[in-house]
Amino acid sequence: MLFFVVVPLAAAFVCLAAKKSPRMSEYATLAGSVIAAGWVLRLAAGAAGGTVYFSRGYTLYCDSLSAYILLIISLLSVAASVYSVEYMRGELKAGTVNADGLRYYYFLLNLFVFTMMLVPLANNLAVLWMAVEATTLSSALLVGLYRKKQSIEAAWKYIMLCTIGITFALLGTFIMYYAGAGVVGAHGEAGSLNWTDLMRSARLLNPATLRLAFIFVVVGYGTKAGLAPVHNWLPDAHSEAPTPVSALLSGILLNCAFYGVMRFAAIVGVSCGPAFVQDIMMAFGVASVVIASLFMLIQLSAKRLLAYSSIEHMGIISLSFGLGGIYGLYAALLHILNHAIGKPLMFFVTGRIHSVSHGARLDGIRGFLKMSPLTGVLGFAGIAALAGVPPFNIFLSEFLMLKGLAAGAHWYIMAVFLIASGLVFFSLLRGFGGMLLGKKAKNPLPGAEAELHHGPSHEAVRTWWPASVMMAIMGAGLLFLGLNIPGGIDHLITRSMGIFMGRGSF
Amino acid sequence: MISLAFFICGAVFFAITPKKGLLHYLYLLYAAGAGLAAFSFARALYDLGSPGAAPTLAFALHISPALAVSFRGGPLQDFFGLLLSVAAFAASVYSSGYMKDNAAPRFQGIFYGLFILSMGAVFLSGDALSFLISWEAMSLVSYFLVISDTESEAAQNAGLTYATMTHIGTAFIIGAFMLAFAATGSLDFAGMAAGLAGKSMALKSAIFILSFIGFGMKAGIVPLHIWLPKAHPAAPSNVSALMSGVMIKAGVYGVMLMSLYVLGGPGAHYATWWGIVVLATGAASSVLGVLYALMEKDLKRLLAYSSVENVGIIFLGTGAALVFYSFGQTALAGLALAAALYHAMNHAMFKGLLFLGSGSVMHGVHSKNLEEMGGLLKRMPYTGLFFLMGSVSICALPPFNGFVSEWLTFQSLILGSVTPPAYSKVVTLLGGAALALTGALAAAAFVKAFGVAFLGMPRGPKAREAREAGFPMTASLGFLAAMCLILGVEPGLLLRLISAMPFAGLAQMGSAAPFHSPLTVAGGFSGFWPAAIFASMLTGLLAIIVLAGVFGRRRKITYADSWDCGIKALTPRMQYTATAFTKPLRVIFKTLYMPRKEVRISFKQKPLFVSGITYRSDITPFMENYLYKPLTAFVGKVALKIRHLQSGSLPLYLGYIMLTLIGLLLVWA
Amino acid sequence: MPLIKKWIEIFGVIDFISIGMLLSVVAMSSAKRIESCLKAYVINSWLLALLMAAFAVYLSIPHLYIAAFFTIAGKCILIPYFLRKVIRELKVTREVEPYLSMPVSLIISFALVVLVYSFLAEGIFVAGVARNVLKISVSIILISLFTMMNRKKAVTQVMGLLFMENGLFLAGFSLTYGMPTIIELGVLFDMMMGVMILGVFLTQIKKSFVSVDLDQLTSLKG
Amino acid sequence: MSNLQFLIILLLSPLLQGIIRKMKAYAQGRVGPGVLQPYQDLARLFRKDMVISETASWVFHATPFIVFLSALAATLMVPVITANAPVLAIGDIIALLYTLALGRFFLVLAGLDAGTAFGGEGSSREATVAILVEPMMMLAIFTAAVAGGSTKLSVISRSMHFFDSPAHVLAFAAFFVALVADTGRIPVDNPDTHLELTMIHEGMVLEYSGRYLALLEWAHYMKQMLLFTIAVDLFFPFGIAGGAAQSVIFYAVKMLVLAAAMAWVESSRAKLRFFQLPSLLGGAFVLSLLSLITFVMLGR
Repeated sequence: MLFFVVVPLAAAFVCLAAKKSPRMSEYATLAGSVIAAGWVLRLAAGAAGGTVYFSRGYTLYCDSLSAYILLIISLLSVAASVYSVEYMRGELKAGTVNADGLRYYYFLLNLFVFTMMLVPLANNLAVLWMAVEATTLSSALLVGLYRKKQSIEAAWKYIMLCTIGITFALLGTFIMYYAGAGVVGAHGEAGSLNWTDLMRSARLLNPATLRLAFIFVVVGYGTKAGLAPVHNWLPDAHSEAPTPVSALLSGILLNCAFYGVMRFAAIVGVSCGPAFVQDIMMAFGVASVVIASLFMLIQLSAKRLLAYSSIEHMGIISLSFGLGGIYGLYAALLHILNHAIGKPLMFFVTGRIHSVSHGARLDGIRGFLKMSPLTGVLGFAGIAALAGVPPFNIFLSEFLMLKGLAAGAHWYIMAVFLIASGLVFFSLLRGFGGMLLGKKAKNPLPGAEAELHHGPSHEAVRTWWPASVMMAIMGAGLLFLGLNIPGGIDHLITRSMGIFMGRGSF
Repeated sequence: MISLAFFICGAVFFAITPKKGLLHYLYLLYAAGAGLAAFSFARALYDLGSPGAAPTLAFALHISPALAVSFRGGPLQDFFGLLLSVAAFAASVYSSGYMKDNAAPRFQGIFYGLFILSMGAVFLSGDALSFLISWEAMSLVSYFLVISDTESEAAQNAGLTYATMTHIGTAFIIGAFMLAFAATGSLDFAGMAAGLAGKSMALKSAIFILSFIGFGMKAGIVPLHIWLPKAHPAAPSNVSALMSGVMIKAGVYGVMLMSLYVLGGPGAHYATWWGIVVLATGAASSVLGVLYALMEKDLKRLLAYSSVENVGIIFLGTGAALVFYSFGQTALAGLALAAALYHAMNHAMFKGLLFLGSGSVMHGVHSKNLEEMGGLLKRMPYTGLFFLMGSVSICALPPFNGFVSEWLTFQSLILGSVTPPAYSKVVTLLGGAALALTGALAAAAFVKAFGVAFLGMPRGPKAREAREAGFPMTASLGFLAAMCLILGVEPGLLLRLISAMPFAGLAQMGSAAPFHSPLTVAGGFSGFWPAAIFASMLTGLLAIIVLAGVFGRRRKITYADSWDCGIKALTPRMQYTATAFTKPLRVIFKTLYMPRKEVRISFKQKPLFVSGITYRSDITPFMENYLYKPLTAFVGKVALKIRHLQSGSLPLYLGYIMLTLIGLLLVWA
Repeated sequence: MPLIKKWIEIFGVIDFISIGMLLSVVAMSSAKRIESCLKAYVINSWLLALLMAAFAVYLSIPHLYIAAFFTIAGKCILIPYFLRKVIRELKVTREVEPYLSMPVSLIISFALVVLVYSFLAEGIFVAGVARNVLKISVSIILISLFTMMNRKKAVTQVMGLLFMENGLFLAGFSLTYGMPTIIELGVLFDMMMGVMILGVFLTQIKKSFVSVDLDQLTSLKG
Repeated sequence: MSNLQFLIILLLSPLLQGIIRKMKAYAQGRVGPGVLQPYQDLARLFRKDMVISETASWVFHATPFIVFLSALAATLMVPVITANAPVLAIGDIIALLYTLALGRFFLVLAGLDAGTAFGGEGSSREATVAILVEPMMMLAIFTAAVAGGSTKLSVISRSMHFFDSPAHVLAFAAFFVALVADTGRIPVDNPDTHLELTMIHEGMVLEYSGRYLALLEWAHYMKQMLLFTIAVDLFFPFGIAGGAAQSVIFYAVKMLVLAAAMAWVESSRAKLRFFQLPSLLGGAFVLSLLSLITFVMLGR
């Protein structure tokens, strides 16, 4: 049941093999992602009903939480591959990549998706770690795809910081194993790294040891999840990667890393009480929100703006997760989904804007709304959603978080958050409003600027109708989820909350 | 419910109708919907007394098993709903003519409908979540309407300021709701009211002040008003009419909802300083608002500033009501509250009228600048007449509606002298003084507006070619003008609706104005009889005509040039301009205006032969320069400082990781 | 066999080896030339392999021999070879160009060690022969992290990373006495992939930035 | 019967004007025209033809009627010789002032209508003066209203006999200044000059002639007498409660006294420059404010 995960891997190698026609790799990618998504939907439906899937030897495992994350990953991978077709064709025409590079791109893309899908399925914490590290490696190559100074620099920082961070995560994992080693695992061998076993025997584990483990893990995976103050790789990588990849990075990669934190937090929470975990998570959350909101004020490039907004949203997720309780946890999990729809949509819109603008700068273009009304409207919907404006979906999760804050009487945090959200709103509206509105014109930029960012500008907006349809669906999703949360998703979320609240922890 | 259907159909049709030529007729759908809504609201208010009166609508939608939004009609809700639907009716009828030649009718039509709907949702929502959703939806849609001219930079900046400020305001509102939620565990307004009854004064005060700031932002009270004169003029006139006429009332509604309903639950008692704060803010807004209106050369900005003024007047009444409640003088509180509500309704009428009128003027003259108008009364007689009626009403001159509400406000403020402590006496009476000053200033402002725009000689070619607006536009203007007159002559009509509300003391107001007899307040403290004043004037007119007919012989009337001291050509440039008209006031209030003037003289031959003199004079926007600019500058500076944290050097980033780790280890150890 | 086990216990071989690793790291952090860093790394890796072997003997877990073998193959032969190649290709100058002078960096590294010891003094109790190893490995990791912060050259950063991994492995084995082989191999594989990719980027950096000084890698800021 | 007391103002206001002029003349050592002169002026104007500017719109034609009617309606609301007349119920002091304001509103518009510089100048200045005067008048009235426990002139005038608190003194001082300003007299305005630099009221009505001018002048007289009456009602209401004959005499005396005061002020003061007015009127504003506050603080 769980081995569908090899589908993207297969697709990857098909892409690598397809030397002759770039079309081939496009179709392979699309087909692979769609098949995987279909499978995941079945899985999720089952998980929503309470079924839990195991592979032999319990290395792979899928409960409601994993299914939920998987669902997001697979759906978003479909979106990303559809958009990739439009985007990479444009790049091909522009000559920023050649046919070979295209093949390479699709290969890595599928690999990346595969590694990400592995993360939530991993039951063994070491396997989880490997998967996360693998995502870094595969995506680093994608970030460096255009062999330009900036992209290489970004990739270098990305891989360096994330690998170092993740080293700490591994250390944490080892310590966790050591804590578990004393306890007899469920399946005979002394000490197991299976999350299920550790969770089962969580009460017996030594709290002090677990706390140490959690510290290393949270720094490690937190770096990858883009939590301030260890977020520094994120804006560079997001702004320099090809746009579909940026979408994947901020939409799900961050969540994959955060998923690791959550799994650990579940165990630690049971063993040594929620307070410790919650304080750490809330501290990270507040820091991220504040820093991101301030940095957004001074951004000149659209993708960096979005990148910082991702940091802000990861901060919100971490903050609500730290809050715990029915409000906090529901908010955190719901926010993961909401952000995973809104942010990629905005990246896609930005990609289209850049297809006609001089460079990636915010003042590189005016009046895009007139050039492509649909995209423009979607862009407005996107920024409204990202700024947490009702009736769009992100407002709901933020509202729940605020309820949590109020219930916990964290008035200062609430004040800080509200101020920060005001700044975020202003920055987003100023940035994208400036590009979408105004007289139709491309502000001429100094040549250096122009070549320094995405290559020469095309005349017509680059569109491919399936991509437009897909983006429209995403936009509708933003609105729909803002007004109604489907029962299935609600079940998945509530069951996943059970993982953290079930044993009286959190 | 039916009206709801109408609106949805309207919006859908706007989306699907293929022929752009037909689009403007769809506004009539909205008009029909609004009309129906108006009737249902009015009926609901009339039935309130009678047993078994059903709320106008009540239903709940589930977002998720845990989350639901509920909408419920109630007295206050219905009153503002009525206000909305009447204004919306007029505006929609107007739009059907106004939108005939408009740039992007399709989007605008949809957003226009959504705008009205969202405002209705705000007035009718029964719990915090639904309120916030509709509130922000309203703000968002209105933002899109403000920027509907996507090409103009000014509109964009206005929109940005507006959206940001209203978002911050919403943050305050959220804070207030969350405080209430934490205290009562309920997000339902009724639940909050019940739960807050026994709570501590400090908590209540916090909730009150937060909500007052948040809603005041939307209502445009000084000093939170700066978005208003930017945003309202930027929108197309039919929308500005709704924004100024209704949307800022949403702020008023919010303040009333929180202070009177949520905080004023059973057995609630108020802190006197709440009322004092509201009153003082109201006074400041009314005076400053009208002072800035006086200086405007842009017709729509003038109207926008006057909205600030009128909101101030409404808050004068509200504040007085809160003060009276705090002393348990419910009857007087009822009077003050009635004044505030009455003025809210009035302002919706005449401000709608004036904005729509300004729309017609721009339609004819293609300019918002007063200095380019003049002599329009002869070219657009109906618009002129109705605009004049609107001006008279907004200056609170009998026999029009503005006077009734201002009279009531005056009474309540004078009666502030019966409150026990001296400070409330003084404050209320000073509020009265502010109101008096406001009245005089408003008169000057609108004399300027009407006189310069409609009287005298055309000041430019645009004004000379001006043509009267089409039928639907003038018709809706006429409708609103008639409303102004009716509400001014027969206050009983509206006071009966107001008195139906369950707030303590309002009940007396019902009997205060039975039809065809004087309006008396506070147990005969004072009274007047609008209808009689009107009638006496009419009879007087009749008498004059009769006398003239009997005694006077026909005299000949010769038409000639105006007196021009003998120079043979009196050119329009010799007329008093709007700037010249207000010059004395610029001098008198120079400490406030800080006027800057520049005189440029170009010579044929120095120093004697002057070829031309240009005189520019404008005023320093006080708030912007001394409150907002420093604030934004400060935030910007902080952001630039913090920029160094991300200096791009990898070792630094590694350092962050290490420090974080060590810090956490410290926590752990 | 049992004799050797006794020796290991008596002479605290485990401690010796790990201390040796620590010293090699300190040596690296204060080294002047890239070659000596590389040498230090090789020694470090050999010691790691030796430690694994010792564990294998001591606990008589056969599959640790395999792990040790792979460690030797990967860390002592393959990676150093690869790095030498890269260095030769890049023609980087021999000096490592630290930001801080050697004595300062020495002091800091020792300070880190002290810090770690004081942190991990209580709270986590590691019993048996490996009682000190965790502290040592954590200090190794921190010192190598500090070294990475301290060096201008990108190559030396890669080395720092490698040292961190060794420290990590040390911790791993001391704590877990060897996880399932497959996992060890997986981890090892990931690491090597990482190094390879870093090498690829190194060459690209050289290509587009002309030098591999990190000072130049600061065009993305704010 | 008592409902017809407004006729007194309607018919006798020109006489009051004449009396004031006569007194002024005496004060300035002139003989001056007879006290009935205003009637003759009005009659003459009513007989004259009219010349009207082509620029003027219908507002210009409507204004004389509106001004006159507003003044007329206002007279209905003020107790002249008796305070218990049913008709007084149609308006209190606030309604009265705002009714007068209606007339002023249109008068100022009419000034702008002809499109001349004089008219505009007059209107602008009139509006400015109004802004300075109306609030202070209101405040003075507040004091009386608070003291009298009502805003109805009838109640106030019945509530007391002679002004009996320091507040009233201040209030009356302020009100008197307002009176001077509102009736367009020196030092605020000069009623008998057409020097374009000084005139305010005359500037607005410059374009009027014939009947329209007559109506406007008459309205002006009525307004003047009306304000005098309000002053006595508010501050010296003694005798109004008494029998008809008594109160008539009292009323006549009071009017004469006020007229004398006015004449004396006019002939002893010089016209102020326009931009010096704020200091005068502002001072009066402060007076009225003080009166209010002292009343609140000290009570009566």
